[in-house]
Amino acid sequence: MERFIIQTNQLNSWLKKIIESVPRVLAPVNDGTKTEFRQIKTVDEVAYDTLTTTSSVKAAAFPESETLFSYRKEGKNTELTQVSPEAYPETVVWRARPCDAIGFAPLSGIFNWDYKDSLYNARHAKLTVIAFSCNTCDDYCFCTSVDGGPGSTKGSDILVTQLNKEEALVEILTEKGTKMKDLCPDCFKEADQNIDKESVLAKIPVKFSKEQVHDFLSKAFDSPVWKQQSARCLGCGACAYVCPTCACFDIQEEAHGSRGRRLRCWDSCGFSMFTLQTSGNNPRPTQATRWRQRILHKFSYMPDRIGEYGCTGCGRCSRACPVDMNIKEHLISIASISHE
Amino acid sequence: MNKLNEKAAALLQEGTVKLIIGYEQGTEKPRPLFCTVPEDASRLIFNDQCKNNLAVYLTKKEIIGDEKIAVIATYYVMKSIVQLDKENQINKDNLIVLTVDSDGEVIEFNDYQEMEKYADEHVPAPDPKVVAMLEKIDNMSREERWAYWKSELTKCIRCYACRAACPLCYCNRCITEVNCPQWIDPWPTPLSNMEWQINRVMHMSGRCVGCGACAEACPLDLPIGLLTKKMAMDINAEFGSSDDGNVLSTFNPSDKENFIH
Amino acid sequence: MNENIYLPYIMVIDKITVEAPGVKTIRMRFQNEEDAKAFTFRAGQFAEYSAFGEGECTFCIASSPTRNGYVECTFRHAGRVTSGLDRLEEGATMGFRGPLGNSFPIEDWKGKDLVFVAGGIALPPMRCVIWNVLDRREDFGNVTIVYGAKSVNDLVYKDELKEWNERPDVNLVTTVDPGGETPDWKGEVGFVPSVLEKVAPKSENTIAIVCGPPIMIKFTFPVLQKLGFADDCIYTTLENRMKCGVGKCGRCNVGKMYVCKDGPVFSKVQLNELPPEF
Amino acid sequence: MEESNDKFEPRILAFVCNWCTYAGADLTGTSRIKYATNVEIVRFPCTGRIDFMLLLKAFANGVDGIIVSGCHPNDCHYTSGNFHARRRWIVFRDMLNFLGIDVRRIRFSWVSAAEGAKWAELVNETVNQIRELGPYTEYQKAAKYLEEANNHE
Repeated sequence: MERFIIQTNQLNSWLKKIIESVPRVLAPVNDGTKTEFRQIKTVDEVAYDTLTTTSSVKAAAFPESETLFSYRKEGKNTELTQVSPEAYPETVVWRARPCDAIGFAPLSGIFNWDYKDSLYNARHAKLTVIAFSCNTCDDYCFCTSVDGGPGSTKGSDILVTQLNKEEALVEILTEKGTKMKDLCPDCFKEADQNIDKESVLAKIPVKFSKEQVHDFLSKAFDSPVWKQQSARCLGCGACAYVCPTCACFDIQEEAHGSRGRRLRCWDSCGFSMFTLQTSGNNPRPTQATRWRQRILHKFSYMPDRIGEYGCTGCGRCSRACPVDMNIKEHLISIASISHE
Repeated sequence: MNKLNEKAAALLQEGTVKLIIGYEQGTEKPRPLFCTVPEDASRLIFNDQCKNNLAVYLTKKEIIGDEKIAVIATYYVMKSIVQLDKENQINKDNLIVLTVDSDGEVIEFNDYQEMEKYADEHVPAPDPKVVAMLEKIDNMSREERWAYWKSELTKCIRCYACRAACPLCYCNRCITEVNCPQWIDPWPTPLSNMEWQINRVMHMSGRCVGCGACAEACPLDLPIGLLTKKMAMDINAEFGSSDDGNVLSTFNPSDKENFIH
Repeated sequence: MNENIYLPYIMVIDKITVEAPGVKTIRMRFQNEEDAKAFTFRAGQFAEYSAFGEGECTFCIASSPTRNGYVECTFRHAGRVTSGLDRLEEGATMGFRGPLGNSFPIEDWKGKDLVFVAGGIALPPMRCVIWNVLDRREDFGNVTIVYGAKSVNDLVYKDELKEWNERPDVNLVTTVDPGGETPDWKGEVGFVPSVLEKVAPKSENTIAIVCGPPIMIKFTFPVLQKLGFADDCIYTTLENRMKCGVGKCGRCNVGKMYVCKDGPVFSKVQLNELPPEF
Repeated sequence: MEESNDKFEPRILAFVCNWCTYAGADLTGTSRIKYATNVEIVRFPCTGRIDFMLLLKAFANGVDGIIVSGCHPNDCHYTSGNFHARRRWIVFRDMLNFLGIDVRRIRFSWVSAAEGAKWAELVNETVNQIRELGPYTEYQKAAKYLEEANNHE
């Protein structure tokens, strides 16, 4: 890992170079009362005044909907065409948060634990993540309880930490990161190895350990906690759609006469129809069983099967929830049961 | 302990009800609370920040069960209960409706007429922001309106929080889940998002109580509450207030015809 | 490595057989002969079948791996995709993605007696194993098949049932639900679990393979237990809802087991370990 | 778009009821009345059966204008289907207008089985009006937007 210092007033020069040379640059952009990742064309569009975006950055590698292949029927024959990976744009995410970047590890786990998903992999390979450390946090944040942190470098190609008004520390973590740095070599100078970024980071207290949650879950399938916690859950998909690691999807067909395409689009385990079988049998018939699936999937099944937890502690699901299903609060209470 | 907490604790203590649905303080604003034991009652609050429409739970069998329950109702919860009752979705015998007046006194309604009367005497003032926005859109040219809505609805991620938060969206199988034929594409595009909202509004016509829970629920803060609000205003202007609920399930031979040539 | 795991093979429909009201068997072959040569599968594996323009649907492969050159699936038309498959005609093309999932441990069953218990439209996954076994008849002991459907008309593979019935080396018992019999019906009348109890196959050195709607499975297991079958001698296939079939889409899991990856075949021992999510 | 306006032939889809307008359109033909050929007719049992989604789907599939027509008030074969339909169109038109969808492209009418001439007039008028408005593409285009953004095509 290489460490550099950039003058704050040089950040925009660097970003400008990136916008000039990369076809798609995504960054947080203010939009009404919310902030979302959008493609930017100029440096002024970036919103630096917000903690996080409503949605996570996962759509950069796992979009809301994407074509799996298209088909064309001619007489009785059918011809299939695949999307060439060249169609996926080289993408830079500017000012992601560490809790965004770290989410690509579980996503990559899901898409590669057995069969390899070439579509996700092709998009991910073309993605460079430039994250900015957090110097503030809010009540929903709990990254430090799930092994992340306001200055965590995991999943980022570059991590920028604002040290003071004038200077920022730039940690180049991967080759992709080096390429981005090289777009503006004059902007950077070697950093003093003694620089300690920890002191400027937000202080986010550790509220529980994910292992505690994991241990409780191994024997919690029939626990009353699921019904208690999920009583107010409305069964919408907001939490899953804004989550940086939720990857459940639906496969759908778009048909126009003899041509069409098969595509996948986001889906959520919170929807009552998610597991409904044609026969009418539903293995997860109540919201309590669906909430249990959500938590178990993230904190038990995923670590057991792919060695990654499905939660980055970003708190987006809680902020997006219409009825304040605060996952931090729920996890703390689960971890405390495991203590008893 | 205030009167609401006392009343709720007593109802549970006496065994009058098995469950009380009310509000508690959440992370940043009030959220729904389900009290099953008297101890829970101390967490109950009631103020004008209580925005969730709790009537949404009254059609969920897995939540309310078969026994008597109570709900602590805002104006919009009461209006929703009236509408749900018109649609035969409520078991009146098993539901106690409570509210809290401006002095902190708890009111228990003996019947729905009393509740409706109370509600009609306590209509909240319309949100000036919504009124202003509606006027602004009405004054736009058609092209501007199209551009505005296309831009807003392009952001929709189709999480269906609007549907889930609405007490009157209680279909077992929503039109979006009907796939023979697939009326509305389940993935987000400006068009399918718009089709979804048009369907939502059309299915709500004459039924919507105007609580704004749909807009409140939207994680992206899309102005979808304007659609139902506008629809309700149009319906009022075209047909007057209708007593039997769904204006589209009935008609008047003298409905206007000026657009039919 | 760079293969698109969602891209199906193009198959040509050779033959369509109407099995029962609403139930059809499609026999298909690979349009590309190279694909046909490279293709192998094991009994119990499933696949994703698609009608282009409608989508994909999951069924077990109903033909036997011992019979090369074609693949068969049997389905009842119920939803959008199965209705789309239902509309296809002989000579038309459809999609096929497979084989997916695990299989029955047939090699471990050599020398043992086998009892197949199936209900309704669940005979197809079993038929794959049955033909696989019958095509290597000398490897196995007695073969008993208990198969039931709602009515005589609803029994699938009527010709094959006749063939099995006539074979001296197969003990076939067919049954229909009370009220589903016809005046000339010679089989049993009653639900599968009670008929199984009446047939009472011996459990010693015997494997039971059970396939059917959840309610039938629920009542069949206790009967098998009563007959003395140990849990490690009972197998079934689960049919949770799936979309991708390759462990990504997040639908089919039962606890931490993915039906599409770790199943669809599970032994009763494995089922005992799983939470009741199927 | 403007340059092609001269040659622009509007595509019109007509949703009509079986008992009045369809029979009326039949009469137009048997009366040998000539009228524009831009219209394709979809026949329904009743205007009450014409779901508003069908109109949206017509636009989404590239139709430039729509005719909806059925029995005159009080003449409905099913007594009140057209009254119900009328209410629905009132609400629907207001909503479309609010969303900025071009309601001028949907023409509502009553044409009875005896009004062969009115049908011809209705089609001709609609075709002329849509010809003036030009092709309706913005609605159809909205279907594609996001995919393009993802793939940078």
